[in-house]
This record gives sequence, C-alpha cells and structure tokens, in this order.
Amino acid sequence: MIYRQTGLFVTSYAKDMRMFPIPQDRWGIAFVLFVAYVIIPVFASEYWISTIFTVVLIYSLAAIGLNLLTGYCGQLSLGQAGFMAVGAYAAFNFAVRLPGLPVVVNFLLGGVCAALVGLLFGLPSLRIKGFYLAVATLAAQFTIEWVIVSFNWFAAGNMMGAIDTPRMVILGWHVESVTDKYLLTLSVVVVLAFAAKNLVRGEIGRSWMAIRDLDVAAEMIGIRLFPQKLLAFMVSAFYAGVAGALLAFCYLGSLEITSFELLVSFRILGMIIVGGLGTITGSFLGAAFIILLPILISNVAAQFASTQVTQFTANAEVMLFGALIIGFLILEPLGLARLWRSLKDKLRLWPFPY
Amino acid sequence: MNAENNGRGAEPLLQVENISLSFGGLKALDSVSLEVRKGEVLGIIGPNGAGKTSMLNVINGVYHPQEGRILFEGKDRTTMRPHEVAASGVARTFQNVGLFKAMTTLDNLLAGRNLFMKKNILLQAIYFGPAQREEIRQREKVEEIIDFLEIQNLRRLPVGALPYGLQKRVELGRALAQEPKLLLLDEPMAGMNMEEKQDMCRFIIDTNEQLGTTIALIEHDMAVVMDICDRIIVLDHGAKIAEGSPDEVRNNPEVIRAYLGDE
Amino acid sequence: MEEFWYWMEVFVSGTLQGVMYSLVALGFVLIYKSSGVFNFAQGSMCLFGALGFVILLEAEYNFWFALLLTVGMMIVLAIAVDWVVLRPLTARPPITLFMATVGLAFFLEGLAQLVWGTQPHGLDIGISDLPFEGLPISISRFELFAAGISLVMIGVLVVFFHKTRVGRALRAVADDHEAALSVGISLRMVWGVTWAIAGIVALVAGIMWGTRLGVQYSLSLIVLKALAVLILGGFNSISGAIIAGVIVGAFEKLLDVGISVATDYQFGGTESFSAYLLALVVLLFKPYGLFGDEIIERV
Amino acid sequence: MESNILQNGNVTFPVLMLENARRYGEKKIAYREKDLGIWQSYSWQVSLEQSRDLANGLASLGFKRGDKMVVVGDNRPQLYWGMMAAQCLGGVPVPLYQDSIEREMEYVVKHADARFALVEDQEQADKLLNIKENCKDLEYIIYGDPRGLRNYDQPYLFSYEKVQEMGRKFAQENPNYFQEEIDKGSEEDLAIICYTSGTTGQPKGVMLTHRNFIETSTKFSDYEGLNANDSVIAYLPMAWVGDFFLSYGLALTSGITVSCPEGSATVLSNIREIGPTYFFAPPRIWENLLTSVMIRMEDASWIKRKLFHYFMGLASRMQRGGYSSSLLKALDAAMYQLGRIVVYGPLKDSMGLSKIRIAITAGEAIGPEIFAFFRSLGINLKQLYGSTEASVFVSQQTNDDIRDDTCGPPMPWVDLKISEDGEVLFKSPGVFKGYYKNEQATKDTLIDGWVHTGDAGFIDPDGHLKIIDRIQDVSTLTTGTMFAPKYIENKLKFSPFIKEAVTVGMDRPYVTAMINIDLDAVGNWSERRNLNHTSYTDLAQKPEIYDLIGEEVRRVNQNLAEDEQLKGAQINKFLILHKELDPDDEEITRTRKVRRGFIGEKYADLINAMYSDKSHVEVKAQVTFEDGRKSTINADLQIRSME
Repeated sequence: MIYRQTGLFVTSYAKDMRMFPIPQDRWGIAFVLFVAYVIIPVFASEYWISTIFTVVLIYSLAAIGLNLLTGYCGQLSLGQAGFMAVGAYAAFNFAVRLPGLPVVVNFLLGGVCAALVGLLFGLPSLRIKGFYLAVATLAAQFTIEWVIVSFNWFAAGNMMGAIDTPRMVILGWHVESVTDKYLLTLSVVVVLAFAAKNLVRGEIGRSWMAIRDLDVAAEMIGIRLFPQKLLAFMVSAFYAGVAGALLAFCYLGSLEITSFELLVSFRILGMIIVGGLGTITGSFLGAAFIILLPILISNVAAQFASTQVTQFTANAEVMLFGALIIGFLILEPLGLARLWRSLKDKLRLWPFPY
Repeated sequence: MNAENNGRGAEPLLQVENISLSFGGLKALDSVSLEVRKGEVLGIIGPNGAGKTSMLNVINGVYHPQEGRILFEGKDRTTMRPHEVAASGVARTFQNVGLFKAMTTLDNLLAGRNLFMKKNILLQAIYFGPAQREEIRQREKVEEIIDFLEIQNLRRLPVGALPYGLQKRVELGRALAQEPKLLLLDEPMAGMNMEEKQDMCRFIIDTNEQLGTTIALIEHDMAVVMDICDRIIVLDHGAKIAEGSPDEVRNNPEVIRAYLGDE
Repeated sequence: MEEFWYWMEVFVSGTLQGVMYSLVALGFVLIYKSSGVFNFAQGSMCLFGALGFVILLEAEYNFWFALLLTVGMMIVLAIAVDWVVLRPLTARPPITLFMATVGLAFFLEGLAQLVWGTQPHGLDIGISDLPFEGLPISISRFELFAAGISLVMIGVLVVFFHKTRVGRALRAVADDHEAALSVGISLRMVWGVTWAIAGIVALVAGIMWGTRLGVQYSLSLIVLKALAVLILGGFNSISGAIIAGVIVGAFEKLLDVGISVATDYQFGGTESFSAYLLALVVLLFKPYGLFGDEIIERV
Repeated sequence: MESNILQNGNVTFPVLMLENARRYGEKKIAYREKDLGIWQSYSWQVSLEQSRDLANGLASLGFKRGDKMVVVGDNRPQLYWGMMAAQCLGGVPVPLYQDSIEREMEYVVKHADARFALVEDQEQADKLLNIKENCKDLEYIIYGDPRGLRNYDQPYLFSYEKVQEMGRKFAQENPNYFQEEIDKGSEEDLAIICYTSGTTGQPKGVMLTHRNFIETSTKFSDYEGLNANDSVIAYLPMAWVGDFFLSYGLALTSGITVSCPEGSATVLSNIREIGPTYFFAPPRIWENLLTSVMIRMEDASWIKRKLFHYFMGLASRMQRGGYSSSLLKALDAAMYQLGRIVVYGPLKDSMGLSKIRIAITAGEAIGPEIFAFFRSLGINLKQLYGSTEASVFVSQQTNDDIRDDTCGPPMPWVDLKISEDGEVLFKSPGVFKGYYKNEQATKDTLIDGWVHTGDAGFIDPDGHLKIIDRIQDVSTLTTGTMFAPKYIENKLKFSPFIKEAVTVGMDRPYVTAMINIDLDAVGNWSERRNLNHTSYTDLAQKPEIYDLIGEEVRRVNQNLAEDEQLKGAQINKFLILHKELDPDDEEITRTRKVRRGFIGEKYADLINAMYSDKSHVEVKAQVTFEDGRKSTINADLQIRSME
C-alpha cells in the first residue's frame, strides 16, 4: 500500500544491485537506525537498554554468524556457543595482557581467535557432511568448554573460567554506562550486519548458497567446496567470537564458562529457525523473538503472581521454545523473515494478491 | 570469426582413451574410447543404462576411471577433481536439472562466473569499491547470456519455481556463463514439449555457431540428435558400438539391433 | 600386576557403561534406518520415560504395572509425534526433520518437568551398585545387570526384526523405501511402529541410566554421548552402534583416567568431550563411520 | 536565436535534430532502451551522432535523395535513428509491421520501390532475404542485432555498426556532405510513407511531409503543454502512424524522452519502471490492463475485493456527480481521499500509470466500463479520433468535457464537417499529400482539400464528434432496420470475455455473431470453476462458456433495445469460433481490424448455418495444443439462439 514503484528505473548495474533497491526500504532502514541510535538511548529505561536491547543485538550477531554457516552454506552447527566462548576469553586475555588496545580491537581479535578455532573444527567438512558434521561441531562445543575450564590460564588463573572484564576505553571514550555499552554494541553489530549482507549478496554468498542447494553442481561449476566451507566456518565463528566478546564486555561483565553452555548453542539455532534460515533480517527477528518471549511469559505470569509460577514458567518456556521450533518448521520453514517479507510483499502488491 | 568452422572436425579437443569404470562389480564403462573434436556437436546415444551419463561423469571428474586416460587439449587430466575440470574449460548440464533452486536466475548465472571472480572476503564485506566493480563486470557478461537465451523476464525469479523447460534453459545459461571450451549436455531436451525442444535446439546450435563452443550431448530424441549433431557415438552396455555421421549411424545394423533388442 | 588389574577394571567399567550408550544409540539407529530421521529427541524420550516411571513407582504402583503403564505412555507418545511432527514434515529435507527433533527434545523436557517437577528422583530397581566379591577387579553388579539388560534388549530386537512379519517389513523399508511401498508395506505404519519401539528402548535406557545417575534433567544429555557413539558406528548399523558404544565407553574411561594419572590429577573430566574427538578423528578416515554404508552420490 | 530555426520556415526533422542536439546536447536524454537488464540512455548528442554516422554510411552505399528505406522491427532507438538518417539524406523511411509475413512485406517493399531495408534482427532479416529476389529494387539490408547473422555472407547484408564505420570513413572524405544534404531538405519533402493496413484490398501508402507532422506535433504540444520533462514509452508498432507521431515527432518537436521496452513480453513491467507522463494506447491495451486487474482482484481476499468495489463505486459515483445533498458529496469526497491511499494510488502504481498527465485511447471505440474505470482512478484518459491521412489528429476530448461515447470536438487546427450522406470530412495542416503511386485512391479520398474518411458519424449538439461505423459497412437488414456491424461488435468486445466479434446481417433477416473468447479471462474464469481444457478449441465449445457468452450477448441486446433506431438489430444467434482470428490468416489486419469480406467468404458455411435451423455446424479446424503439437480435427460448433 505504501510502496510506489512507478518510475523507479535503473540506468546502471550499480543501482540495480543496491542492497535496498526500493526507496521506501532505504527510508525504513534509516528510520530503524534512527530509532536505535537516538530514540532508544534517550527514552528507554536502563533495564530495557541493558537486558533487552543489548542482549538482543548480541544474540543477533551470533545468530547472523550461525545463519551464514547453516542458513547460507547449509552446514549445520551445534557449537556456536563454544565459538562465542573462544571470542569472549580471547578478548578478555587481549584486554588483560595487552592493555591499551582499543576495546573494539580486542573484540575483533577475539573474533579472529574464534575464526581460527572455527577453521580447526571445520576441517572435518573436507570429508564429512550433514549430521555427521553436526555431531563434529558438538565436539567443538565440549572441547572448548573443557579446555577453558581445565587450563585456568585462559581465565587469568580463576577456576571454572570465572572472569571479570576490565574497563573499556576506545580512543579516550570510557564505555561505562549502560547506554554507552549499548551504543558500542549497536555500532559493532550494525557494521558486521552490513558486512554480512554484503558477503551474502556477492560472490562468496553465492558460492555458499550453491553449496547449500546442490553441492555436486556447485563443484562442477568450479566452486572449490572445501575452502568455501572452511571460509563459512571461519566467518561464522568470527561472528560468534565477536558476539561472545560483546556478551562478556558489554552485558555480563563477570561470567563463567556456563554462559556459553550447549543450551546457548541450541538457543541460537532456534533463533535462526524461528527467524528465518538464510536471511540476515531473520537473525535479528529470531533473536528478538526468542529473547523477548520468556520475558513476555514471565510478565504475564507475574500477573497471577505466586511462588510456584516461576518454576512453571521456566518449564513452559522450554516447552514453548520446542513447540515454536517445530511449529515454524511445519508452518513457516522460512521463519519470521518470511512472514515479514510476505507482509512487505502484501503491501507492495496491494490490493492484488500477486 | 570462422576459425572454429574451418577447423571443425579436425583437431581433437578431448580424447578419452580406453576408459573403464565399475561400481562394485558393476561395469558401467568397458574400455571405451572416443574423441570430441574442436568445434563439433557430438551426440552420444544409446539405450538406457548404456553408460552415457557415466561417460559424462568421468569426463567431468566426478568419477575417476579405473583404467584408461583422458586428455583435454592434449594434456592428461584423468585424475582431476570436478572443480579443476571446470576451471580447465569444461561445463555441463544435468539430466534432472542441477540448478541452485533457492537462488534467482541471475544468481545462478553469476554463480557460473565464479571462476572468473577474484575472491577477497574483506573487499567483499565492504562491497563498495573493487568488489562492486567486479560484480558489475560479471553482471555485464551474464546479461549477454540472458539476452542470448531470451530469459530477461526470469532474472529475479527463484529458479525452483520456474517451469521445467525454462529451468533447463537457465541451466544452459549457467554453463555458458563459464565460457566453456567444451560443453557437456546431459539430455538437454528431456521432458520438454515440442516448442521448448525447438527453442533449445536453436540455442544449442547458436552456442555452437556463434560462441564457437564445442558440444557433446546425450539425448534420447533421435530426431533432435540427427538434426543438430555433426557426429554421433553409440554406446551400449558400457561399450562403444558405432560412431559416424548421423546417416551412417542411422543405418548401422548394430545400432538398430541395440535399440530394438533393448525394447 | 596391580596396575594391570587397575586398568583392566577401568576398561571393564568403561565397556559396561559403553553398552548402556549403545542402548540409547540403538533407539536412534532404529528410527534413522526406517525413516531417515536423525532423532535428537532420543535423550529427552529417555528422560520422559524414566520420569514417568519413577513417579509411578513413588506413587507405590506395582513395578510391573508401572512399567506397563509407561510403555503404553511411550507408545502414545510415538503416535503423537508421528501425527503432529512427522506427518506434516513428510518430504522435507532431512536437516529440517533433524531440527524438528531438536524442537521435540526441548518440548519433551519442558513437558516432563512441567508435569512431574524438576527435582531429581532416586530410582531403585533392586539391584545394588556394589561390586562382586572375590574377583581381582571390582565390577559393579548394577553395571553388569544393565549391560545384560541392554544385550537382552538388543537380542530381542534382532529376533523381532528377523522372525516377525512386522520386523521384516521394517527391514524392507530400511533397505529400500520404494520397493517396500511397491509390495504394499505401509510406510506410515512402519514409522509408527519404529517410533514406538524406539520409545520403549528409550524407556529402558532411561530406567537404566536413571538408576545410575538419578532421574533428572541431565538424563536428556546422555543422547549427546550417544551421538558420538553413533557417528563412530555409522547411523544405520545396529551392530555398529553396539560395538561403537563399547569402544567409546572404554576409550573415554581409559583416556580420562590416563590423563588424570599422567598429570597427577591436574586435569580431568575429559569424558565430557573425548568421545566426540574420537568420533571426529575416526570420521576423517572413515567418513561414514566404522560400520556405516557409504552413500554413492549419483548425478 | 533559439527560435530562429523554427521560424525561418522550412523546418524538417533533421533540422530539429540538429537543433535539439545543440540545445540539449548531453544534458537531456532523447531515447532510453532497456537492454541487458538496465535502461541504457542516449542523449540528444549521441542520437545525432548515431544518425549522422549511419546517414554517412548510407551515403557511401549510394543512398540518394528520394530513396525509400523500409524499417522493420520492435521499437528500438537504432531504428528511429535509421529513419532520421534516411531523412537527413532526403530519403523516406517506410516502416513495416514487425509481425508481417513475407507476402505482406513483399507487397510493400515492391510498391514503395525501397532500395534499402533496415531491420532489427535475424528474424526480420530472414524475411527480407527471402523476398529479396522478388524485389529487384531492394539493394541493401542493414541489421541492428547481429545475433544469428554472423555466418550470413550475402554481400548486400551489412550490420548497423559496419555501415556506421563506413559512414565515419565517408565523413572524413566528405566532411560537409551530411550538413549539405540536410540543408537541401524542404519541409514539403516526404517525411514518411505509412502503409495503412486496409480492411479491404491492398495496403495504401500514405505520404506525409515534414510540415504535416511538425506542424501537428508542435500545435499538439502547445495544446497539451507537453515539454522536455515529459516521457513516453515506445511500444506501439512502428508502422502505425501513432508511434511515428509519439516516438519520433513529439520527441523532436518537444524534446520528450522516449523509452523503448526490453521486449514484447516485458512491456507492462517496463511501463511501470518508466512511469510515462503521456500515454497513447488503443482500447485493446486498456482492456488488457483492466482484465489483468480484474483477474488478480478475483483472486484477492474478500476484504480486498470489498474495498476495491466500494472505492471503485465511490469513484464512479463522484464521476457522475449529481448529489442530492452537499453532505453526501462532502462525505464521498473525504472517502475519495482515503481511496487514493487504499485503492486508486496502488492500482495506478501497479499499472505504472501514476505519473500520467494525459492518456489517450485511439484507433477504435472503447468500452464505457473500461473508460469509466480508468477515469475513476483519476487518470486523465481521453478519446481521440484520428487517421493516418490527418497525421493522427482529427478530434479529441478536452480536459474538462469527457463523455464515454464521443470523440470530442475537433482539434483547434482541424476543420470538420459531415457530408450529406453522413461521412466525416476534415481539413487540416496535417492532411497527407496523397497515396503513393495510387492516383485514383488519392482522388477518391482527397477532394478539394477535404479528406473523406469513409466513417459514418455526426456532430452532436455540443459539438462532439460521434462515430457510428465505416460508412460502407452500414447497411440494412431485410426488415429495413439499420445495421451497423462494428457498432454492435464494439459493444460485444466491451465484455472482458470477448476478444473479437464479427456480426453479420446485411441483407439478412436478422443479426448473427461469431465470437472469439478471450483465452486469459475465460481461462481464468473456468479454472475457478474447475473446468479443464486442453486447447482454445476445446474451451470454446464448452456449454458453460456458451452460457457465459450468451449472458454477454443478452446484455448487448438489452443495450441495443434502448436505441430506437437499432432495436431491430439485436443479435439473434451466435457461435463461438473454434480458432482465434489471426492476422497471419488475413482474417484481421495487423491493427486488429476485422476484414469483413474475407471472413464472409472463409466462414460462409458457418454463416449460412446460422441462417438455417441447424443447432450446430461442422468445421475442419487445425488446433494447437498447449504443448505445441498441432493436429487437424473436425470441430463441431454449437449455434446458440438467443430467443
């Protein structure tokens, strides 16, 4: 209804291949960024900024990473939280052992370390596929957990990987308040989300999708499967690593290895299923949905407040999480992103159905 | 311009020498030799299970033969991997359409250009600058193919939703995007109606004549094969039983026996 | 000599535990063979069954009656899963079905704990965990019993598959879906039966593990270990699952103890991941597991 | 300074081209063409260079003043530049219908004595190559798109680029030749010969001069206020005078931008991309647009359908006006604003018509519902009556006085009168010079400066021209009632389900009709009723379809019954034809006008059957199945009686 496409003709390929070809979409993105950068910091409460917005952004980043590997390249991974842990502990170590680096550099180095570990655990993809590979990524999850707990060098001598993240400084900016941390997170996520979008609409993204859709044919048009899969593992782990670092520095502050347990990997997998496999938008939608849902449930339950309720809601949440995954797979395999798209298409085609 | 025509049928582009291939105990190819000559359209025919697709798979590097060797442009490449084969200038289409179904026509064709693209993940993440220029360069090439195959209105459609005949055409487009020296077509006209077959014939002939691409194709429709092929090779039970011009093959008693006997 | 018996003890204990892994993996292989579904919820089914069983026992039901009831419950569960999850997802890619079973796993865990609570339950089926006396190594009665039950289960299944009509149908389906269809075997029926059998296997495994570890949430995680067993043995080989279970059990015990001893008990707990690494390394050389069928890709 | 060129008299299209290139240079776009996925833009400067190089190339091939060059293909800038190149050298372009078959082309090429041919691509080149032997004047064939032509080695076949290359060489040796030839041009020179696809007999070549077109185009631009910011889409057949006016004349006189679609399959989406401000279309196109809207609305959810019908009703209520209370009027006006967001705006946008300032329907009568629909959306759709002989314009509705059944008052520069026997006559600066090599026809048509259109019509009390039919087709039934076949056919064709109709009645006791259904609309209709069909023939003979069409015929009859003069000429029987009328079979012209005489002979059996008491009739028919197979079958056509 609001879309008007008459007279939008392109006179060059550069314009034709824009990320958002329709002006209304460009305005939409600009509006979302405006809300995120201006409206939320000014008007939202600390609780919302910290526990909702920052967390959603961080998990969105992790979900984007998993989506690159699973949604775009078709390689199922159950170890995303493990790579987050690598990023978090690596960034922590860089911050503690090399003080003076801008904290963003720490995050990126955390991501790079995660990418290298991702490379290591991606190696089996040379020979194995599908579920076999998924199980291999479980190995990553458990091995990483074990290594961090067993070698307390990683936690600067603390047991169970317990760490407190140091103060953050970027070129004189002391990132201290909840809003500061939110803005830092937001900026990192925005940059990496656009980078991810650029990756998937270019040659690398096409190669990944080709491998996902039909690896035999992909190889026969000259795509080298193994390096491309490895690259997907690395990029995915990089995103997870940065997300892990953000989680540690910008949200938790002090944490243990349990912040990155297997359940977290499954939550991220749930996010991309619910949000939409193979879409960047879906990663955001899925993360927001999976994180907001329990809050919503407990708020509703709080209306009928009683002590047993918390336990009830905790279990109901797990059930609902499972049911949602099944429900989305059955009813809308392409997730919230698809619903969002259909809504947009409806508006674009209005009043026609097609 | 007509160099490929002058040279047609003379120089071998691909030589397959005494290839044998078996799966477990099953012999798919039994000491088969053939050559594809520069500039020609070669037809490979034979009853079901004659080993035609296996032959393409061997040429393609999907399977490696247990015996024999393959020369492409005079160089041995028997043990090449499929992506190396592609890089050396061989493209193919599949019997049951090997497209990337969730991707658009444009992306499928662009994917076919991957061999020509410089990959640099950082530049691509930034997009603006070299990566964009590269994308545009490849897009220009792909647009020529879209124009060539008259699939302008399919650009933005996911190929999985296209009718079968058009999928086959897009798949040919993806193969052409590789700018192959040798194009292998596995039943390019299977499952098509008359009109689609005619179109496909025209595109195959145009590809051969205008782009100078050497073509080897498998096809069941005899009329089509006789029509567009310069030379025909007949396989039966994994062995070559005849070879020659369409006329020679048509009248070859062994071929007739193989076909009738199979019924 | 003492040292030898010590290692022998570790080995035997690991092996016996491995047989219990096999039991979990077995339910998994059954489903994978017949329907191609990689059922991540197998562990949750163990928890679900064991929890149901223990609650009935605690309510002072007769042991056998409780068992019968829970078996019935597992069959109902199998049918429900078939209707609600599998049917709507027919003809979807395997990876989708796998993810659906991940969802199912969460759903079952949530459901079980919602209905029966989250506190751990001890389960006593009357077999003590004391070692036999008079042997050079200590072997737990319970471990031996559990291994025995597992082997009996496996034996029963083998007989079922080879001697009964339904079992033969199941095998036919596992070998070739289309051929099975063409001779008039109903895939739906077969899948329902398989899921029911897998549910019963899960129940038995859940009772065994529940006796060992207590019936609690972490029970659903033994499926993860079973996954390592699976990829080691190959998804579609029953004997593979059994042998791989034994290998994994023995390996992780030996490695754990080995590392602990070697590092003077500085490092331990390698059991949490060693099985996966083992599986991973094996996969690099045998991509379809030790006993899995190689899939020849046709193009 | 600027207006000098245009004021010193003697303005030709080449002069305008030079002027536009000087005035707009690289700054304004003359032509756009969707090619290789994007809109390639060509400035006036580029257009000039393109035409100049080609003109020089033609000169080097020996193109002389007065030479004819046939031009054939889809609308392409290259072809427009080719026409310009010919005109620069004092030659005359002769555009042909791109879907003409060889025989039709051969006639025109021969009749026009064309020495040169400029064709779009291999398809057209093949046709000309095949007829070249019979056309001894035809010396050179130039093609635009080299695809498929690389292996052609005829010495008289050149690519567009090759000719331009020769032109650049030629220009080095004769640097002034191009300008000198333009200077030699006179406004009274022929600018184009348009062959009208006569409904009777062979096509006639209408000779139009530079002055004819430049004067009408200039006057029309002033009249409608068109300027260099306007844009049009060039999609009408180049051989139709309307396209020459729109995509060539207007471009040169007013500097509007002309956009050429990617191909015939993408015209509709291309229109949307460009969003033209001035749109010129025959009723068939408007019908197609409406049909596509209706088909899609049918599939929409009920709430959208309700909204759509409510707002369309509201709009037509407001069109009609005549409110009894000002409150109701204000209420409707307020709702109309909402409708702009909810229905009118999106609809116009989906058709690519939201930037339209002026829309014209011409060439045939348009159905009142169709007309009202587009007017309701707020599109300034106007009816035009024109002819090739008038350089398009005779009369057109004005912005503030729109009726659905008239063609408006004469254009300000046109004199119009009705002869005693009811024929429409006109006189204007656009009046043609004569029919090429056809003195007799010229003498019959152009008498004392008045063009005899052959159309029967009258001027209503408000000064609006109303057309009834071709004067030669108006006849009487044996009962003495007046019978105007096209008038009835048009009413039938206003139904979305009826694509073509031929009515018979001259010297017969009653009126009968042969009908072509619209395969898209009827196909869609039957799909929702689970009626399967294998072919047009199969679908056409289903009783349900007969019922559907019968209902439409009944509606037309009711309408006729309201007219005192025509109520005796209601349709008595009809049948649905087993095949679609096809220009390739000479049943209709390329502009889709019915060739009455030919059809009368070809389908004599069917017609006679309808005047007997038979309830069906056998016919041998070739059918084409959806998979492309053809076969001949004996179709059994039902005859439906309307009593």
